[in-house]
Amino acid sequence: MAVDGLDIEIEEKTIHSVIGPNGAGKTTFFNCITGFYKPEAGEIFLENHSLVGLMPDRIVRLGIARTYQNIRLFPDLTAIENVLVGMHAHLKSSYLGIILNTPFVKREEQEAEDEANRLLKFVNLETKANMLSKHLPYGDQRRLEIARALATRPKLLCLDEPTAGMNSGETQAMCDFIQSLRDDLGITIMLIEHQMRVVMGISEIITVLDYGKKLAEGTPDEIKRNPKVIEAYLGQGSAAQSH
Amino acid sequence: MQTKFQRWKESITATDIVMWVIGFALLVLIIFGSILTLRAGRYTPVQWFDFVIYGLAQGSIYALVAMGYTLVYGVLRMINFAHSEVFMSGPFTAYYVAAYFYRSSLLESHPVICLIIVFIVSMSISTLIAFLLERIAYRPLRNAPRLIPLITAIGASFTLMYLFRGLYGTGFQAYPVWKIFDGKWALFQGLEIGKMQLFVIFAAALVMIALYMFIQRTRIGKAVRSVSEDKEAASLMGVDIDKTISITFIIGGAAAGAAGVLYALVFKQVFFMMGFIPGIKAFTAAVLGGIGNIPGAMLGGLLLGLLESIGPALFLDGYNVVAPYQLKDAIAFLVLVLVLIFRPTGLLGERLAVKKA
Amino acid sequence: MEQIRAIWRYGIKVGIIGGIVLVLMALIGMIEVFTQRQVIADIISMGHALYLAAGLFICYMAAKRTTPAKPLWIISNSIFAGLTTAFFLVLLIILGRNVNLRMMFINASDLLLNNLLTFGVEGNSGILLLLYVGMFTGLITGCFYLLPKIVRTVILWSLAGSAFAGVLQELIRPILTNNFPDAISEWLLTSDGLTMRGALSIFIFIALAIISWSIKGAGIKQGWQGLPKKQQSTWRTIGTIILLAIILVAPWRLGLFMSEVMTIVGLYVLLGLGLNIVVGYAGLLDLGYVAFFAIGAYVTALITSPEIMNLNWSLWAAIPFAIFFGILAGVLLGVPVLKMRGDYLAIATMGFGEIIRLLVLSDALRPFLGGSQGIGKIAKAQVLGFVFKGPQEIYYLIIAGCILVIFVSWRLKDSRIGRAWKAMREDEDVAQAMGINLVSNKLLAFGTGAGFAALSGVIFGSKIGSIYPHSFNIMVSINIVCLIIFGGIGSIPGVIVGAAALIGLPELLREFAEYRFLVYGIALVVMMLIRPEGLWPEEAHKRELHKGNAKEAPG
Amino acid sequence: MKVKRAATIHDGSVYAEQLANVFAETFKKNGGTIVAQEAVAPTDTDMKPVLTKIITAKPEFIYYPIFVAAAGHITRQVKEVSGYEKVALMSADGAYSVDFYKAAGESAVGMYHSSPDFEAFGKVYEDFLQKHLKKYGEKTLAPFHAHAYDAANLIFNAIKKVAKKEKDGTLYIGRKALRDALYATKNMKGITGTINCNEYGDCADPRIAVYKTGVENIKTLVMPKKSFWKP
Repeated sequence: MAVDGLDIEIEEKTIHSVIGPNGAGKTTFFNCITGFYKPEAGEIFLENHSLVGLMPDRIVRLGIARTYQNIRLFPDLTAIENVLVGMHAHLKSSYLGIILNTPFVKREEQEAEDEANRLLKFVNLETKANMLSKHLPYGDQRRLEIARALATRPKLLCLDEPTAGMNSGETQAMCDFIQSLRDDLGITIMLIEHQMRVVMGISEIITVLDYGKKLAEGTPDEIKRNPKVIEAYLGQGSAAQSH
Repeated sequence: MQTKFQRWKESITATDIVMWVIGFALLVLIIFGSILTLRAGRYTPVQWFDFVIYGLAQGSIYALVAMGYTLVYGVLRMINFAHSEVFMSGPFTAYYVAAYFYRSSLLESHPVICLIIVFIVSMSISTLIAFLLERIAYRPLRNAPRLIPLITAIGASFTLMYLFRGLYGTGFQAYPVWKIFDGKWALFQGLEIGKMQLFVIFAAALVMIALYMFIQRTRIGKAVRSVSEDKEAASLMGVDIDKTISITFIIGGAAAGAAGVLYALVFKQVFFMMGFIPGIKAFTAAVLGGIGNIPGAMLGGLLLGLLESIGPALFLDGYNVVAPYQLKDAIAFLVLVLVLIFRPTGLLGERLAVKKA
Repeated sequence: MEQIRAIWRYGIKVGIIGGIVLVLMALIGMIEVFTQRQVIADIISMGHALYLAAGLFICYMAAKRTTPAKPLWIISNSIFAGLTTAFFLVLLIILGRNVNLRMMFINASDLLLNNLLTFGVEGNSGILLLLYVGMFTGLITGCFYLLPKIVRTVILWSLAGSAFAGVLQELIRPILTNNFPDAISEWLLTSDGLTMRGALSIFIFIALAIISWSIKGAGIKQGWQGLPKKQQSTWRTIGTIILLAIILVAPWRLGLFMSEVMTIVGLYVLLGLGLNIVVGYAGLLDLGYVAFFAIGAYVTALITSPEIMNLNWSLWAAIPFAIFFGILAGVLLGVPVLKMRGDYLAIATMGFGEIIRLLVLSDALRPFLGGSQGIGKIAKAQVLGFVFKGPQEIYYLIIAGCILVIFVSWRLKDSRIGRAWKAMREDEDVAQAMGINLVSNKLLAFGTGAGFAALSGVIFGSKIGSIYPHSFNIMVSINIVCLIIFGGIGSIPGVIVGAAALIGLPELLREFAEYRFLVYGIALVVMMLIRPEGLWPEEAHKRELHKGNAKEAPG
Repeated sequence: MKVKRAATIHDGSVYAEQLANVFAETFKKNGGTIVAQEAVAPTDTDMKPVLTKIITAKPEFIYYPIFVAAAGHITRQVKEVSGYEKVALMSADGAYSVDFYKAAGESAVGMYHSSPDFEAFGKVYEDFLQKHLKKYGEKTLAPFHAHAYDAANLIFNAIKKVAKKEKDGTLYIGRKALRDALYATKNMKGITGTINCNEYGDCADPRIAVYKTGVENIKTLVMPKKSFWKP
């Protein structure tokens, strides 16, 4: 069992980080929230709406979007197409309407394209809109993935290690970017991270996981001082042996 | 707190229900048909036994060919469509050796030695073709999108089929008869089993067990398994990927060559298109068992053979359907689809499914 | 030492492969059969042209492979390649003299071994001649390789053009005689091949065209891009109108045979566009696609034919029913395979296709579906007394169908639904996580594809007049998958080009029917090896290549 | 022949199914019963299950007018299924060739074939065989040859009547005109006899005979000369 007895509450418009050693069940936790795994017991609510048992596409429509630890863009689609796919759920064009090219469809497509371009501009990719996403540089791919997630108009955005594989300059840029997401767009952000510096720098609340259980929760300062966390991170080996 | 049952109930979608209804209806039809047939009592127990033996003999040939599909699928994740031509090429070439033995009456005097030589020729030709196939047609496409190697494989299949047609002509060549396989062995209570069927089942089982042991026990086999688990990790551990993939093709080719001779011994005819139908059947068998899984290929092959042999008589005869054996392939495919509906990764294909998710 | 070995090793390596290929080509009878057709009347036959072309290609490859690319070494390698190849053929000839090869290789005739392979000279002097020819081929090719690139391109294309004209003379002749004064066709063609002057004039014409394009081409392109948008679009409209006009008059200017070929290609374009939605857009590998084609044809037959249900409706009435049942079948067959992926999906759909065919064929359902006798007397379409009966008339029905289907595919392609399909093709899980409902979008893809196939089935039934289960076997599905990928997966013009190349060309070369599938197979393999994106790839890739090249950075 | 219970097998081709049905009707008219009507695919190889199924109906006679490959499989495998010791086998001209003898081997001894009556063809046919032997250096392969030859001539004659040559060298052959011309053929001297066509387009001189294969036929790979039964 990867995650067990976890109880987390996420405040609106916060940046909430989930940290923990390797195999602590962070990504599994994400997969449960976004509907890829079905928890055997327990409840997940978004604004009083139960998410358990819903298909991932329903959950996205309710307002939870995510990115992936190892980037998963649509490699053979262009950057703008990637973003447009993210908008899928909000577009209303019907099959017949598309074929007949009704004025409604025309207008909606135009608006969608404008919004996609706005989002690309927001992540500084407006000049690369027509490049295939597989040909984008790594950092661009990370940002494009976030833009795609934003296109679903989420209330809660789950970022799975957005700074993995980045150097310190890029990491800093990404941190600023995440903060601007919350500040400018008012989106609640949940973050899985490995790099303590990132976590401590930008999050308001941190939850520490270990062996699928919640070890501690609190502000960065509280977490830094928490002895259990220190043991889990430093004394990982000894802790494992004692089990 | 909800119980597991409630959760399960919630996660069911409309399509699931439709599928269960369809599947259940088909199952009821099948079972009801079987009961009708059995109650009609047209077939004696001896005949049922015969059906099983015929099915097993045919199925073990399918299983051997299916091994090739499954092995290649394991390491390359591609349908080696041209495997049916690997199956055809060996026995077709070995026909000329067998015909020579027959003309020079060596076949009369040393049947066993001749048989072994025919096996060796067939297996080496099939192996060679499989090896060349991988080198020329598949290796350059190792990292191409999934559909590209499929098309190459179809193209290679056509090329090989019509190359052999050009070389050896369009006619049916009749394999000589090995007198040692004529006749039957009586078991108890009137049951008897054809020597040929017994030999085919036995030989196929032997080859399969040998290959399975080879894959499970030897160093090379371990390399093959590691490549099919995770190519990158295997290459980091010092496994030579190219060599291992070549070996996989060679093993699959050898199995197909052996299967081809067994096929030629049973059915006595070889011609350039003989691979096509058994190839499709064997691939179906591999999928039925769970592609990528070696015991799955064996199970799938035997099951498919049995279905083809027993299915029409058991399921359809009770309804007095006209010409039920015309529908034997339809039954086989129907069962395949049913299996895939309830186990989308085949009978033994769990492992792969978990990895892909 | 290593340096000196380079003088011959590449030549011999390539020569061995080339020798084996040529020996196989001789043994499968290709050379013998093709010598019956003249490329240039009384000068060179197709068999010998092919034989020499293969030799030239081998020597060229040897020259290309030579690593220290010094002129002398290139020529010597090329000569070695020619000699080695010839040596293999000599071995074959000597073997054929001592052993009766026909016991095994039915095409190893005396004529082939002792006359054709040695250019008509028999006996030992023939063997000598063969070696000389090998050497000279090598020498010429080696020298040719050293020429500047532009000269090589010009010569190669011009040669290929002349050869192509020689091979396709049956096609060219009616086009010329129907549309131009007789003098032109008499200048170019005799009754069995190009004339020498014809071949030369084609050669010179193509050479001039290539040279002038290489000088002026860039300028023309720039001029086009420099034109204002409005002018560009007017020119485009004019171009489209001209194209349409050509398409409309084509069957009457090209004759019956070509119209027949075009209708067949058109049917496959319809089928291809349908499967393109399922495989190309949505990434669902469907090997049972022919089932929907069959359903369309059978519904049409049942409704319009007097033979089984005796409804005798008109074909127009049948079309909506056929399409409806096609879509219904697409959705119904789509439901069970929703959860399957990749190759499981492929094999399950193939199973469905076969089940449909076997049911239609079966004696059990014969009273309802006609069994192996099929259903005959299917109605022809009629508009105001104009009957779509022969290939030249059916052609318009197909063109209308194609235009409709192209329009629908094109509308869907860059729409919300098309993007959802493409996202599913790329990554199903992520697509779902982006709010795409997999069930409805997959069923939409299956339904659309099936609808196109059913429409194609209607036209097919009406064209043939009677349908048999044998017309709907799995090879049809496989052919369609091949033509989609050959043309460029996901691309609408790609489907048309793919159908023309894989269905149309072999029809035109029917005389060589024996080698049709061999060439088809080799073409598939070679194409996937050298140009896996297809003949006319999807637009996004091209657009990207234009804009992205400069900025491209490693991922 | 004194058989009362017969079974038929066809392979889903128009040719085989028609023959099987015509046989069944005639057989029933003459007081026999058709105990089983089965079908296989031309590509099938394992016929033992279907043969086992048929034997449960206890036929005394099996008619399978199918082609060389599948007919060869059936003929061989009949010997491997118990219950067939006394059942007579009969195929039609689709499998009446040397190739079939190769495919079926010694199992074909004693089986019957319905085929065009070669003896009735007479002198013209002998001449044709001689010409063929001279031209191609081998004997004719299938029993269709005589009919194919006649059919080709039939069509050539009809085409000559209706074809119009256009200026580009293309031959335009009106489909309906051709059919009418074909169906109107009367008294053409072919090698299979005098050919008359009726308004349905049935053209042959319907003389069918039954041949029986003996041991020496298989050994020498020569088709039987004398017919076993003639109308």
